[in-house]
Amino acid sequence: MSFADWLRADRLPHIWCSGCSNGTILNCTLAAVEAEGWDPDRTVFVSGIGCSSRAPGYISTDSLHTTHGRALAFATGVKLADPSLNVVVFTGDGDLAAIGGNHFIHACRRNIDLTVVCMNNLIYGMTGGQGSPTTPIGALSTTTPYGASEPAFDLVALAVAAGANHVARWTAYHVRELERAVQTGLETPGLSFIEVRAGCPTNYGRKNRLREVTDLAEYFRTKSMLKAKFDRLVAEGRPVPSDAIVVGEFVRRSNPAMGVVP
Amino acid sequence: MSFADWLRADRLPHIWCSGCSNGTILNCTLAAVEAEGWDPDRTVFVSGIGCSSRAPGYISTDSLHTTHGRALAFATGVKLADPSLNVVVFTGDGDLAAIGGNHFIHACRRNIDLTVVCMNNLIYGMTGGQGSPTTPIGALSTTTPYGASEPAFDLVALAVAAGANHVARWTAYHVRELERAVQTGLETPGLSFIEVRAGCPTNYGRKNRLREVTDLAEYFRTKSMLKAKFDRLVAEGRPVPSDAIVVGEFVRRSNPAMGVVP
Amino acid sequence: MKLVIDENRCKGCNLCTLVCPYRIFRPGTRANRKGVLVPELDRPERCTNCRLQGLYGRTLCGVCQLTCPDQAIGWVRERPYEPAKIEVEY
Amino acid sequence: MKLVIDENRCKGCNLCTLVCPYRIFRPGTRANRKGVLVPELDRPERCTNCRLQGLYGRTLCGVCQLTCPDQAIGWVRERPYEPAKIEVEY
Amino acid sequence: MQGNTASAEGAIAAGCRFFGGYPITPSTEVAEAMARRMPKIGGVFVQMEDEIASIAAVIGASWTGKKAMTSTSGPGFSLMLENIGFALMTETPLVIVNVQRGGPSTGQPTMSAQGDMLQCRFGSHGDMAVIALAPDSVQEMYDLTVKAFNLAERFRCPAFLMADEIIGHMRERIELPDHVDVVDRRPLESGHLPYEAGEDGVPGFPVFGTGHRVHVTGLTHDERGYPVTTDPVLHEALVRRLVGKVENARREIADYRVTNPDAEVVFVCYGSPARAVQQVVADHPDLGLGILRLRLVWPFPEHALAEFPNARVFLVPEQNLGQVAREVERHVLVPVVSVPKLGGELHTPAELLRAIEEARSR
Amino acid sequence: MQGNTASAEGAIAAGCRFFGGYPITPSTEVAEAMARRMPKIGGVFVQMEDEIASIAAVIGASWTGKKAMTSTSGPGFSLMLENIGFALMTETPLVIVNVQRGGPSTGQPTMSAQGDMLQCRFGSHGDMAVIALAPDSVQEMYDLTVKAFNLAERFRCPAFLMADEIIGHMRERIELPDHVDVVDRRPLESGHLPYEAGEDGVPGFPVFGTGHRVHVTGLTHDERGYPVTTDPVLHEALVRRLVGKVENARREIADYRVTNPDAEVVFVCYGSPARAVQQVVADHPDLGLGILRLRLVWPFPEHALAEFPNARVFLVPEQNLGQVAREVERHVLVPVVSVPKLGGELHTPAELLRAIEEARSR
Amino acid sequence: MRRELRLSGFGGQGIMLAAVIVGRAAVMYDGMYAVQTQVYGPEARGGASMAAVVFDDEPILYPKVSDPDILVIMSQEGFEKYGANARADALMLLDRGLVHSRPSCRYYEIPATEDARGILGKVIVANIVMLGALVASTGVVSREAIERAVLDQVPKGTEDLNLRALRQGYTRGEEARE
Amino acid sequence: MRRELRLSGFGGQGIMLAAVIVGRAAVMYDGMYAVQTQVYGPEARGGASMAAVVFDDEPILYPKVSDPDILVIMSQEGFEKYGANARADALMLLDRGLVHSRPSCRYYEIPATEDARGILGKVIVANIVMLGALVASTGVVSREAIERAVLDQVPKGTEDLNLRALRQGYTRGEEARE
Ligand SMILES: Cc1ncc(C[n+]2csc(CCOP(=O)(O)OP(=O)(O)O)c2C)c(N)n1
Ligand SMILES: Cc1ncc(C[n+]2csc(CCOP(=O)(O)OP(=O)(O)O)c2C)c(N)n1
Ligand code: SF4
Ligand code: SF4
Ligand code: SF4
Ligand code: SF4
Ligand code: SF4
Ligand code: SF4
Ligand SMILES: [Mg+2]
Ligand SMILES: [Mg+2]
Repeated sequence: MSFADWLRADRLPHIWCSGCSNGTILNCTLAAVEAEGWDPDRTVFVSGIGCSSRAPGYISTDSLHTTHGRALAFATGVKLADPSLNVVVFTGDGDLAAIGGNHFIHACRRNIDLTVVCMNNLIYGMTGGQGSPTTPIGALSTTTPYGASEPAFDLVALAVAAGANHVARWTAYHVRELERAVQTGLETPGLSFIEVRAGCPTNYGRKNRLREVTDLAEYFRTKSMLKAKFDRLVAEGRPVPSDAIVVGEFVRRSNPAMGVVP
Repeated sequence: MSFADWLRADRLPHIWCSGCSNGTILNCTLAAVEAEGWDPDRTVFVSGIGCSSRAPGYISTDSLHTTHGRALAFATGVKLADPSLNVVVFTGDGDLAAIGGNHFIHACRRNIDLTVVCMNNLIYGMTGGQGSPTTPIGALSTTTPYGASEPAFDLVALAVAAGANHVARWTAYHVRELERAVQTGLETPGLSFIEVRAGCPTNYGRKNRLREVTDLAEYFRTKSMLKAKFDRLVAEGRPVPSDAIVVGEFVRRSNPAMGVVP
Repeated sequence: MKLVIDENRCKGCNLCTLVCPYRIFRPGTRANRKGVLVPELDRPERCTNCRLQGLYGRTLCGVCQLTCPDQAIGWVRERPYEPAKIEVEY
Repeated sequence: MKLVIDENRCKGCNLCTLVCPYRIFRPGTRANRKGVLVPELDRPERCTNCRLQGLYGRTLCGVCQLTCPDQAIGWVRERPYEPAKIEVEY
Repeated sequence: MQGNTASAEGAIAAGCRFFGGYPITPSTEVAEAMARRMPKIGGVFVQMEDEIASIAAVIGASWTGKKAMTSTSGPGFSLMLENIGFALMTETPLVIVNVQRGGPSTGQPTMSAQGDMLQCRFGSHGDMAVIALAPDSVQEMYDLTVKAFNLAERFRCPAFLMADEIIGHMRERIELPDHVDVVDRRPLESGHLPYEAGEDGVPGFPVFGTGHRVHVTGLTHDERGYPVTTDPVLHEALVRRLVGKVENARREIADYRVTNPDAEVVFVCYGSPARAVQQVVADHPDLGLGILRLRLVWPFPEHALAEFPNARVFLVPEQNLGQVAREVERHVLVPVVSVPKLGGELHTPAELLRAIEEARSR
Repeated sequence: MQGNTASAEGAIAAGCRFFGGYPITPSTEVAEAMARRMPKIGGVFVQMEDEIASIAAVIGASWTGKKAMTSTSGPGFSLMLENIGFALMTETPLVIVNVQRGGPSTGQPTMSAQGDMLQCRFGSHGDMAVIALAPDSVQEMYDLTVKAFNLAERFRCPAFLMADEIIGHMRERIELPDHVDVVDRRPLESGHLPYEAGEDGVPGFPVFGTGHRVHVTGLTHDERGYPVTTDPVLHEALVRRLVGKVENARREIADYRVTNPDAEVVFVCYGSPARAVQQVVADHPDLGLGILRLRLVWPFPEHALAEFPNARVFLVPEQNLGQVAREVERHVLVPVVSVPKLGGELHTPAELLRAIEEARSR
Repeated sequence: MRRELRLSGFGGQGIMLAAVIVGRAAVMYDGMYAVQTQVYGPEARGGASMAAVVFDDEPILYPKVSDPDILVIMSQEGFEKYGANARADALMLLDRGLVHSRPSCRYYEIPATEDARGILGKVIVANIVMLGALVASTGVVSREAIERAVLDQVPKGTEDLNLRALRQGYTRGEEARE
Repeated sequence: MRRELRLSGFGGQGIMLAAVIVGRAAVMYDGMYAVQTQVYGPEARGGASMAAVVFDDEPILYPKVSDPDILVIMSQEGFEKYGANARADALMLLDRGLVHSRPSCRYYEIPATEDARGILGKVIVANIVMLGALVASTGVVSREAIERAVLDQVPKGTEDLNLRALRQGYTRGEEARE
């Protein structure tokens, strides 16, 4: 069996735009789930609303496409009611960190045994390109026509501070690393949060000179910096480019968790 | 003028129980505001719902007692619409960190120029003593009759990770330090978050052997550990009591902020 | 200045008895009409603030006032200043 | 195994052209009926996976498949294996 | 036993094994009772971060096949409305207890009201139909909670127990039955699509983890559960089925009590005001008063009004400004007199007598 | 100009200087227009973290004296309901634009509907009365947004622009007037208490920062604004005043258009279906059709129905299952025929003609 | 026969608990009907708290107490708010030390708090003393019933103290009636 | 006189923009009435997108296009979804290279995408070529009006290219009509 067997073939092609990273991230997640040997009949994918949140609809398991921002609250109910189910959550930066921010920090606090994959494209894709809480200062969007002026969240820092047992960041360019990070997430009891920097050529890209899919891939490749290197630079007091995407594993611990099969 | 002049004398005595820390924290905050020389006619106190959130009702300024959890969202509107107003928010652990968690992290992210005083009594006081997201593991409440089992938030860590410019923690026992911390908050552009550990003899105390007000004060005095000492112990790899209340200033920085008078 | 406890506000928590460096507050013994045991004052003229507020023109010490959760502690002006007279307000 | 691009799924993003170490994918030039320029395959029999999947019994390399956001890349069994024949699927 | 505790006990008797909630006066005791009881019977109690999360968790739990419930009051109920719509759309069985308090807004948190009756009926966006019960005693807090579960499971939808503070906080004698009739969820039969409904409009339920690989979405969907969001015909058929399965069962599930069907002056009532009405009717047999007491308010049993052929006036005492009275008006030709009582207290017998007086002299 | 953009322009013309919102199809263009325009005219645009925060920020801003607005659609509207109740209770002027899409739940995000009309009326907990307008053209998106602000300021309450996707997304010709009549907030006069109302039930407004030191709470409060939560008399008086100030102005603020008052077959309509109705009536002068087109739907102008003394039937075409039709039923004795159209498209002239046919043959 | 009881005092005195106990006694051990209600509210925290019980041999329709036959008043504020306008033929039991006013109806002065502090050593059982006096003086429920109900409701380890308090109350009730 | 236009193609071709431009031309520069509507939907992203314009000299009551007189079709899927059942007396302009089917009504084949890529060097202006052809062949709006409307709506710096595209479209439209 390959990850492709987890797909609902009758629903493809999906609605995502050409070059959208969501498809890649879906692949990597399914590859991880497949590598873990999970049973599709005992696995549930949950999401909120957004382009990213359409992912579960393309997976041939039980899948719960909920309301905007609430994926983690629904998933908490599923997992606590039946801890023997494997539960993975797909979400977007808007879904998770704008309207869903509270469920995000509470799921991390409860350290509930979920794996959360956030397709962070720095924008609201589904509604046509508005700024999100991760849109960098200066970036253009339909609601930041003069450049975003609000500071952006560091989702990884939030997840760590809120209590998640496993936290990592990669980009859609790092397909193998991402697959492995998700797999670590699946294996870690407690909440695992994987932020994936994703390209939205249609909305984010078009406005911010990353229209070409290949430019986006190049961007991810060149701007990414391994956490180890970042830590070293910081420790040495050397400058870190302000637009560096720090990738790698940020935390892996075994604090008390909820929803773990006893 | 003294802080007592900021009170709505016609509304006292307040509804808080005998020995409730909320009154003390109210005093300290007003003392700070008074020390800053703020004009009561240009100062607005905002709160959500809870015992703690009744505080603005006792202050003789414009005051906005909103819906449960939403104080920071309302305050954001006030401050952005008229940055020349001084805005202070009172909130409780339930109000801020349970239902209001999202507004909390977003206010910190925006780093909006507010001072937020959280009366953290580790419980829902107003509704009669249910567990809150800060209730320590093992503590009794009406919804954790067998001892709380969910991990608790570290509010200070969250505020730091979310982006606040000034973050401190004290207890209701530390009246002078608290007054000074609030004053620092008032002076810091951007969001200032001050967590105050508060005693709720009626609900938290009764169930957790801290019924006597004086026991509570003693508890705060003996369990508190200065952040400097805590850091030193950690650096030296020495053990820190698990129930230590780490007090002091956690961050003070000058990241870009919103709602600051230009 | 004279230290007073507002009987209408005090709820008898006894925090004042804990914080005053001069131990001016002593736990009350008689319930007032609200059922509250308002603390009694032991030679309040010893209080720093009573003594020096006039001199410095601002509140000194004031820890009891800042601590009192019920905003029950305050000072009223005495004129003329009568150091010898002991007032017990409860 | 034979590498194929599902024309019904491919949206022509050209990410595959970027990631294959053998540069097997080349940007397409002719729009298909959906208006998509599906990449063309340059000697796909060079692909590690085409060559060795049968041998190892699992997907090797597979980076293009994992990357393809449209789940358009896959392999179909060829029997018998015909190393000389060049198939261009688009 | 207290009303709120009785509701929790009723839920447990009905098979509830998941409770997700958030404290709010005057419903908190339901959650507190569940916190004590659930761990003892192998159920799950979780206090969520807010009411939105509470109902979300309850919906999620329901999809694992567990019977699930939440409880709240006005402000929390308002917050739940979006996800109530999701439960309606996805046909998720669950029970919501709303112990009503004085609104609007934070209002009178500790006082009684029935101000959320129309909110329950119309409060989520889009067209909807709901099942709502209203207890008038501690016994009914128990009985009607059981019934709410049975209706929720039977119709694959949320069911509401619309209590009021007086009944929720009252303590009175209650008989706990040895046996309660429990309706269990009808599982989806294999060979059927997850949203393929029979004649009654109710599809079988594909429990998560049982191999159905169902897709559940709040978007307009086809019988497989797949989103189809721009097909007007499909959307109309779906909404009409969702509304119809409840509205068409109006007669079948109607639950009311008729007292004195020959009466000319008829009270239509539910919840705590019904206690005052019953007192007045008992005390004044001479006045020829009738009672239509609704135990189930929505879908409104309009046919029940016809049980009073001689009615010359309907009096509707409510702890609101006449919410169910509006509905009664739509169905009868004789005058309908709303007898509102705001402020949190029960109508007194004297007030009801005055209303009768006024209605007669019209 | 697009309908949604026209609404933003209308708001600006009415004096709006604060917009807090959260994107949602099909209302997003209102926010996007505000994001472009506000910084240019010294106003504030803020995209909040969700709809709850959006309306909260708007209420907060309104207390600083700024005219303030938010816009949303079904799911976001559901989330706002708690704070809408707060705005009603605290008498905070503001405007909420709801560009309605297909529900329930996520439903049909890009299709048109009028499914939130009763939600707007009854959706927050407790008794409430609201002012709601419904535009049927891009011009009215502008004009009625101005009007919504004027009514909000005049009555110290939230006012709703209940648009639908068709009107919101349509582009058509619009005249931007050189001058619009703008009603400004009446400041609280000194010597008056913040919640002390005159005959019209509307108190003056104590802007924050102007020395009134007002306490604003969602709890039941006295005229000073101080919470008093267990006094039934005070609560009843407050709720009756809040409801009354709007309901009693029913005639004064009624806004409707009457076509052919002698007609026997009368359409009652609002929003985009009114366009179809107007087409049919224009195309069939022989059929003796009348139109009551509501520009203001709540408070329902029941007296307007009397403008059609010969009406034998009222047809109510709506993009819902008959929400305003229910209200019409309460007020007339002749048959009321709901002509629902679900699924997101406009009634076609043919469908309306068929409905007329059927109504006549009843 | 319907009898209506109202209890009032300040928060922390156990007014609610007393009402629950006497209601329970009636229903569980005397086979009567009883409905217990109370005033909730943040006001109840600082100010006067109130609880009420209706007793009857038949099912109780109207559950609220508006004009009680029997009042138990344990604070001056409670008296002012809930006792002052007691009807003329009512009977009021009041805590002698805490209630300064006296009603125009018949009343018994019970030194409940004094006895609790003095004789029993725990102020907290004043409400139970009051219950004993109530039962002894009015017979709303039987002594056996109230004893069993008290034992059901009080924390483990305090049974003895509470029974003593109850009996002290009986004595005070009997004394008063004489 | 009421005329109804429908445009369809795939996402990214600028179908919406074309509709907005022609509507604007009618209203702002030809003094007519026009209503422009469109199909939104996530489906529009991958699949066929559609926009419509109603033109009239009088105010327009019914705003929707159900049975258009004129169709502009720029993709095969667009044809299948929105063009296949055009009414018999309609006129259809179709993008020669992208639409494979042909309707039963009158139609003009316009090599819009080819011209845009070949002659003009930018595929992106195919929609403008199509607009030019539409105006030249149907006269729904005047040439002056469409030119001004195009200039209003296109990004700064691309005015020239777009005008050239428009004129190329005129030529193609005239050719087709002949
Ligand atoms: C309550 C509510 N508010 C707003 C929306 C509209 N909405 C749908 S998706 C979305 C943003 C999605 O952003 P993100 O989660 O980043 O997903 P993306 O589309 O970028 O993958 C919004 C605001 C909604 N559906 N429900
Ligand atoms: C939407 C909503 N949910 C629940 C409540 C009920 N409620 C009021 S206060 C409160 C908890 C307050 O806890 P906290 O903020 O810690 O304040 P405290 O009383 O402990 O000071 C709750 C749950 C409410 N008023 N509104
Ligand atoms: S809009 Fe952006 S996020 Fe959404 S499918 Fe397209 S590229 Fe992906
Ligand atoms: S319940 Fe607790 S928090 Fe509330 S007033 Fe009493 S002591 Fe304070
Ligand atoms: S601290 Fe204040 S309230 Fe407490 S006993 Fe002293 S004076 Fe009274
Ligand atoms: S001011 Fe200081 S010294 Fe004076 S009474 Fe208070 S605590 Fe004691
Ligand atoms: S990566 Fe996939 S979708 Fe993109 S061009 Fe290659 S085959 Fe097509
Ligand atoms: S599997 Fe690897 S070698 Fe083969 S085509 Fe894909 S990327 Fe190239
Ligand atoms: Mg996104
Ligand atoms: Mg608290």
